[in-house]
Amino acid sequence: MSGNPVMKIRNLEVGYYSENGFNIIIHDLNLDVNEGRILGVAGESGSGKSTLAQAIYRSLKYPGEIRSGEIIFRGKDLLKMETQELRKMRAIDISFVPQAAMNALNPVKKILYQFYDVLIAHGKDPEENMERIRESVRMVRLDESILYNFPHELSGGMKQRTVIAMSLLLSPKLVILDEPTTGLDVLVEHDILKDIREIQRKTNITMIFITHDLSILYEMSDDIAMLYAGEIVEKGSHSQFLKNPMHPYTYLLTKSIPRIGVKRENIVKLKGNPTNYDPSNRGCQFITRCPYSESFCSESHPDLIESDEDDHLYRCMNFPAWRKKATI
Amino acid sequence: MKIPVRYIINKIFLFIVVLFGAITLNFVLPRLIPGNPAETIYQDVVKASGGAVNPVYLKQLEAEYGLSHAPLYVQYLTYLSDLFHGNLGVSITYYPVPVSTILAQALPWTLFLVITSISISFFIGNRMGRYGGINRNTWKDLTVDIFSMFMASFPAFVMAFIILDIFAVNGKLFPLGGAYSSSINAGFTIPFIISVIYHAFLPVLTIVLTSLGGWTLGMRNNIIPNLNSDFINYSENLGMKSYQIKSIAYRNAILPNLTGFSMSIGLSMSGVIIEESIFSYPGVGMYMITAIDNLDYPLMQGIFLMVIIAVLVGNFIVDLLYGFLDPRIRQESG
Amino acid sequence: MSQILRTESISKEFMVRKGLVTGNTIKALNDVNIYLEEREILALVGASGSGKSTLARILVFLYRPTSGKIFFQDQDVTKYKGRKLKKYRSDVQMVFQDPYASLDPYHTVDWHIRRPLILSHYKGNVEERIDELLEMVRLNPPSYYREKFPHQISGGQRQRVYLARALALEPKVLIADEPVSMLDVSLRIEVLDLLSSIREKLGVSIIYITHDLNTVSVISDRIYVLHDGKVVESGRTQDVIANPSDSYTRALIEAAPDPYKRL
Amino acid sequence: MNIKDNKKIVVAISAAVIMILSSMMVLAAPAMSQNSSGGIFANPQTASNSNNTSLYLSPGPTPAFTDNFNPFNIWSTPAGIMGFIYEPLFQINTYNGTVIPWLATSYNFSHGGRNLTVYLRHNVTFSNGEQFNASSVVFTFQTEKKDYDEWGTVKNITAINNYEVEFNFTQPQTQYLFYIGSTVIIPKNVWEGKSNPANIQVTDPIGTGPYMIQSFSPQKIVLVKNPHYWQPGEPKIDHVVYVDYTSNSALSLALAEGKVEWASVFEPNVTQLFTANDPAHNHYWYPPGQPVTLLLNNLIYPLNISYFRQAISLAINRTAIMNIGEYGYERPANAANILEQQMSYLNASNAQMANELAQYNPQKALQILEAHGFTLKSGSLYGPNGQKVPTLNLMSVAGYSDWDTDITLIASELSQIGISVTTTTPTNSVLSGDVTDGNYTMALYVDTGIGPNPWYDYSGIQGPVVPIGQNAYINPERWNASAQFEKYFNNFPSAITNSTQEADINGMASIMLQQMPIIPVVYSADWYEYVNTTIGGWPNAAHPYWIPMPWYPGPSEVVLLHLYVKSNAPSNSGLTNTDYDLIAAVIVVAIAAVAAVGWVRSKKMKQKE
Amino acid sequence: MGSINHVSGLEKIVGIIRKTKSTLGILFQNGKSATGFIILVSISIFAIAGLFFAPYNPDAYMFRRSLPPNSVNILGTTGYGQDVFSQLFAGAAPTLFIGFSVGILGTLISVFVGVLSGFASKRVNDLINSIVNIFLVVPGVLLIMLFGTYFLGLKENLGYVPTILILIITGWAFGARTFRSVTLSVSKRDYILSSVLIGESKVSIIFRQIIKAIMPVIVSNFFFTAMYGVMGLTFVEYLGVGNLSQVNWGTMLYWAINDEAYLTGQWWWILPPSLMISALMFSFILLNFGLDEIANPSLRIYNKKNRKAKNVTDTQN
Repeated sequence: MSGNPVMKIRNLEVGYYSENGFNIIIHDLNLDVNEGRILGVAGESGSGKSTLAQAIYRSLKYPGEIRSGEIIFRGKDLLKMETQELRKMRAIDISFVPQAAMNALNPVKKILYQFYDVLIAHGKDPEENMERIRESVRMVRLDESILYNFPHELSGGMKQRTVIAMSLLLSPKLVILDEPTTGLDVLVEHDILKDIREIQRKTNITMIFITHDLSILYEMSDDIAMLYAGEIVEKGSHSQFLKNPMHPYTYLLTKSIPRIGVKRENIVKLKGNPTNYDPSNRGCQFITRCPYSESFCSESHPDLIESDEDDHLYRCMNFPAWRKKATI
Repeated sequence: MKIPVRYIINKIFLFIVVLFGAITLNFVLPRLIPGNPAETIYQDVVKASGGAVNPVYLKQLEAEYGLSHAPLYVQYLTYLSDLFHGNLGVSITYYPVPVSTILAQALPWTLFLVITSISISFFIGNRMGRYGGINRNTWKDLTVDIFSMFMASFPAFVMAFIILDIFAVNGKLFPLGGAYSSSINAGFTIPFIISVIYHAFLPVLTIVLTSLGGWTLGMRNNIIPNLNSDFINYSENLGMKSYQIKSIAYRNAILPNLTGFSMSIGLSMSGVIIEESIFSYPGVGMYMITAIDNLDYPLMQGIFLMVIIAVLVGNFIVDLLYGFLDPRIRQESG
Repeated sequence: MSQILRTESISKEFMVRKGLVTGNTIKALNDVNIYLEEREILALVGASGSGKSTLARILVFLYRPTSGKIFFQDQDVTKYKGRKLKKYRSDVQMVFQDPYASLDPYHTVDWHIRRPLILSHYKGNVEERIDELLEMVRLNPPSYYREKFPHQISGGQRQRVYLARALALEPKVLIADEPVSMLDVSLRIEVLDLLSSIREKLGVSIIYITHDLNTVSVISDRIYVLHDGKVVESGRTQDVIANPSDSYTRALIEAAPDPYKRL
Repeated sequence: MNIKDNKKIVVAISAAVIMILSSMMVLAAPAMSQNSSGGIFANPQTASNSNNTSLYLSPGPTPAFTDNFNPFNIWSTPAGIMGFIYEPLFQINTYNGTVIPWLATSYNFSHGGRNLTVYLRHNVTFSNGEQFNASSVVFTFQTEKKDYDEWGTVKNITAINNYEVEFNFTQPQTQYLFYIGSTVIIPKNVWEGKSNPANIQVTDPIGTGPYMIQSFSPQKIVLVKNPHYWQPGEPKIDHVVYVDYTSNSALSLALAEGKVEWASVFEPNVTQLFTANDPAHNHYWYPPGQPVTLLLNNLIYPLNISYFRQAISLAINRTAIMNIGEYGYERPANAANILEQQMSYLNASNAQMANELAQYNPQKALQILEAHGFTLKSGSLYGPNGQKVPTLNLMSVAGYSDWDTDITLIASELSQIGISVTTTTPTNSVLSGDVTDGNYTMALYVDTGIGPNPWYDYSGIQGPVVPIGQNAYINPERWNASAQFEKYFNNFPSAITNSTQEADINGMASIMLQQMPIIPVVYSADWYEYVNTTIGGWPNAAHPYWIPMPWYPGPSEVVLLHLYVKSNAPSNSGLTNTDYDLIAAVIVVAIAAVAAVGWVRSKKMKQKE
Repeated sequence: MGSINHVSGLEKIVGIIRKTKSTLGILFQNGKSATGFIILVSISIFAIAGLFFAPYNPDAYMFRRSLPPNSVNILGTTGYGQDVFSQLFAGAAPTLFIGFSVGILGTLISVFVGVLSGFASKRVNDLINSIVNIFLVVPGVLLIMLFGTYFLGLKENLGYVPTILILIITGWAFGARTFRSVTLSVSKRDYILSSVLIGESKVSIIFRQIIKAIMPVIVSNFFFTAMYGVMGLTFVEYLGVGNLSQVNWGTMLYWAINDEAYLTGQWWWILPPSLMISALMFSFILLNFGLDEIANPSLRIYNKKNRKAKNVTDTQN
């Protein structure tokens, strides 16, 4: 089941400057992205998922800063690259579909010329690559006529599709999708997600899919990394997550999702609020919300443990003990 | 290309409303000013002729100058109908020259100064703001900021005097005043054009310097959010070159600055009116001061009206341009 | 059970003004007839643009309907103004979608709950009542939350503060416009549960407006599906979800995300 | 079609249109107002040919010249130019009464001053070739009498023959010679049959004067000499160029550089800025003119008391006002309200009193007041009735900065004798309106008439006492002049001999000094600067042959005809206009070059990246 | 624990002090606003001191004319023989007074009109909007001349009242426009709708909520208008329609220019008031700029190096 990792993240530490000093958002993060699969990164507010997306793409801006770590992509550390080198990689090797796609397009330029700009930026002649543009637009199931429109003349879904087409224009190897459907209508969202999945199957692009909406994440992803308070608390495949969750957070969160046909009484209520990474907490970051915590949970910080299952990691010192208390 | 018809209609309507308001204001304001110009002149005449003037002459003067004792609403209607017929009346100070003749002489020079200086300061200011914004929080930005803040905070007319002193009085590089050299005759000839540009240099320089700051700071503050905007981030994420990114941010930041452009026409007009008296430029500024000194209602109103119309038309043109430049507005024609 | 709130052929047109002279009208609602029974949780479901939020706003008279009538407790309230409108609004309260926008950032939690009490001339002990309301929305201890400003508490807590504010007027009907769509997954069920318990404890009727059929199935008794300003389907929640008769409803059900499903 | 380019074109076109429109407007403006034939593309004519001599003059700051040379509005801008085009019968020096026969050769009063016969000059033609003779003169005066109700006491104007005109007065009127003699004569053929002639805009003036309009623009008027001028060998200067300067300082600077050779401008630092620049050639002469007076409302207590007014006069430090407010240019005035040049009219006792009352002497002022029961208690003056003297208001005109300084000085000086004074500075028209209406207490003002002898000076201060609230165009101080004063005043015009005239003047002066209805403060200075690098013959303090200001239509012609081109004129050391044009061309080209280079560089930079 | 409605006087004062402290804290967070604040406070102290300690009577013509700076007259004398430093010193207070009066009153009017139109019916809103537009379009200098002439014509000595009035008349419209759009956007926010739903009156909403929400804009507008007031004062005086008998930096410039001080090299007369005005304006701009950065996080920066160092020590402890 495991593929060879196209990207390896090692000991990544990211945070933001604020009035109170440097706030760590992502703490000591290690992650492999397997080729040809969709890696879903899930997390609630404060988990650092968007920061992670930007850090991976090195698009994090001040006051955000990557403190330390390595991001190895095809044998090279992205964090050590010069900006020009990095720029040349973008859209060609790694691409990005942003979170607020509504505003991701330049409002004063027609779509076609925005495609042109991408080509020009990478030294390609726009006129010669016209067919390529058309193709990528067709790929996201848009009519070619949108090329001659301004962004504001398109609906939200069309804009999002345009952005996806633009990000995939130069056939990148890895695409990072940061909440690509947030804010869209349910039906549109559903369609776009289906299309993304379709494109991925066809082209076998590796994707990192980031969202706060757990149901969607589960629907889309082959592999899942669950973030909580800036740390990966569990990483595994889709089925491993559903069938054999090894971290209480994963388990409880999955159970808290309202679903058609599930009675309210059967939906788990997770106490407390999602939190940011708290450096003063020397124990488990989830301890404040964990119903299964033991006294040792607060004494030391749990490491990411490899389970006996293939490529399934978790960060809990109380596993499998807690599972006995939980009724699956 | 689509034409934003509704936008234009909207703007025309606004133009008319504001124009009408300004016309009314124009009627009311000079009438607030106490004093009677005919009396002042009559008094001088009486004194000069040792009292040998018939008092009927005063009435005659009043009639000649179009001063009326009719009820205010009648005066207002007369005023409107005269205006409608393009009749701005006869100047009292320069009797019997029609106000329109004086305006035809003076207004073009003022407009020339205004348009030239606004265009230049808009261009340079935006470029400077772009430079500061792109290099924000560096010493380059700080230099640009402090320079423009200082320029914006220095009294404009003092600046004018200092520039005049440096370049014309002591430096003797530029002429002391006037619109063109007195040895050249007006006409569409190269020496004349060069002379006009040369004479306009110092006034334009002063207005540009003093109005630069606003543009620079405005542009800087516009471009910074734009540089952090989603579409810039996305452009960076697509690996665009820095000049592409700068130009995208600039294009987007310049649109809101363009609305400031229309407002600055009025402001520049104010500046120009003051600069004109300092640089002896033959625009409406000096006429305005003379008109007020002599209670020359017709001239005052004529200048006021023409300046307002010029500003309004300027606004209108900028608004239209904005409509064409911003696709979000242009779209509304659909 | 009797009908507490009822609409009769509500339509709403918006003038989208594009110039001073011209404009387009957009029909946001077209001949909508719904009713709400006492102690009922009613779901209004639809995608964006279906008119569900417009309907909610019409029901609290943030908009006036273009035509049609609204009956509250069998009284025609459509033309209410001034005092009567105020009274009506204290009976029909609304909860907004975005908890980050519905509380005034410059005032404390205490203020937010105190104001409706003062405005409705609350007879009892205001301080106690505030504590009581905060406890009712499960913000314990109340004294901890009272002096907090909105930015000092989380989204779920804000939404609960807002509920307390709405409940301070002791409304008979609560209109909740997507109250959980902006919340984190782990907090959603908490708020839904709270709504449900409010209905049970206080006997408040609730109109729950959402695009998310998952939550609808969890909480509501009855459902109206809106599409392009029209009611396309209605009935008991289980029935509709189990046997959708309209294609639009089916699409909505199909699009409702399910973690156990794969795309 | 490339849509992107399309938009750029729109921007470019609109920018270009705006620029072109504005430049067209600029270019069209002078063309529109230029009356010389030819449109915008007309061949430019060189106004100042280097072979010819030109006199550059500026009558004072004005926004621009207007293209109207109507002889009925002789004072309208550009001031003074009318005197070069139109001429009067006599040139009369208002300083000292000297009369030069001009278009007339002589005059004669008869019937005890009831008849004036004027003998006209032969062989004078108007610039359109029309002969100057009695018909033009009669036409001129009759038009004025008919249309403007002037010449109230003139009964008839008749031509005795072609070169003799007789004026009939209803009463003896020797002083009308000044008004009649100063009136410019217009050609009958040109003006005949025109109703309301003052309302006509005259762009092509026809007169008998030494110069004619060659070209007009709002910034510059060029006059060329009239080849058929009646005075042989005159004028000696080929061109007179009126140059427009819009402000005092601009004109001052132009003067300092010799770009203007004759001007009348107030310069606060004339020695430093003007004469120091070229002491050999830059000169000024500020002869004293009409007195600036402290106008007192004679109907208001305590200003209705004559000794109180005298005390005020004594309390004013005229030297301080001269030095601080008037930059040392305006000399203290005598108390008799008579021009400095006309002081010889006064007898010894009057002259002494006029000087004494104008001397700063606050002690004496207090003595006078205390002698009449006024008391000074803790800095405030109390009247004989024991009540505090009311606070008085003193006005001057906003923007007349020297006067504004003067009134603060006067206020502080009066406070030394216990009179508290507030100051306000309304606009000119408001002030004159208020003065006319009597709606004031004190004001700094010029209240005297202009004329060749003191009778004119007094003409402004006498007359009926008009109650406050009604218009008084003369006697605005509302002085109830004694019957004796009126008698002297009315007797003067019928007096033929000098001795009777002097007796009348001294009679009036004596009453004036006793009563001091108004208080002369300083003589206003008649600003006059000249540069004698190339042109000589200027009037100055050493040779004060005539009134020197270029804005004064009659006198300026007299001065102009005295001017001549110096034979060994040194070359102008300063930058000439041609130099400026050269610099201009260089600068414009340099700016264009820098811009072009910058543009090309930025293009290249972009391509490189 | 007392609720906020029943705080004692002392607590209130403590609260105010704390609030002031935190406001100042905000000001000092930002280098620009801190500099601006320090300049403004220094000028204010200078102005207050000038009311009491001017070395000579600023009006009195008691020295030789046009003396360059020397030991007696540290900034020399005017062309009329007055002491320049005394004028500068004594003229500071009126200048500041006019700036602040125009700032406060102008802002009040702008807020009133802007908030009113933001809340009024469409028709009233349109009407107010056109009036505001007219005032925005008409060049201020023309209005200054006309109104100035009008007030001169009144000839009553009203001190600085006419000047302040003229500047308010010509300076309120810009703020009104800003407040109108800000109010329109604030009044559409959910929390305002919420207050409408619970039955708050419009007045209560405006005073309890809108004003608080637009406070940063009000403060910024105050600085802007005060700036206009000071700059406008110089224009009013330059055009000669102000009250020239009083000493302030505007009249100083008027007299200096009137005496052609710039041509005769009397820099000690013309530069001090210019630079003081410039410094005052500069402080307003800096404050405005800094406040803008405080209110608008996208403009904000944190001192990277210091924070880093501090953070390191924090973790070491």
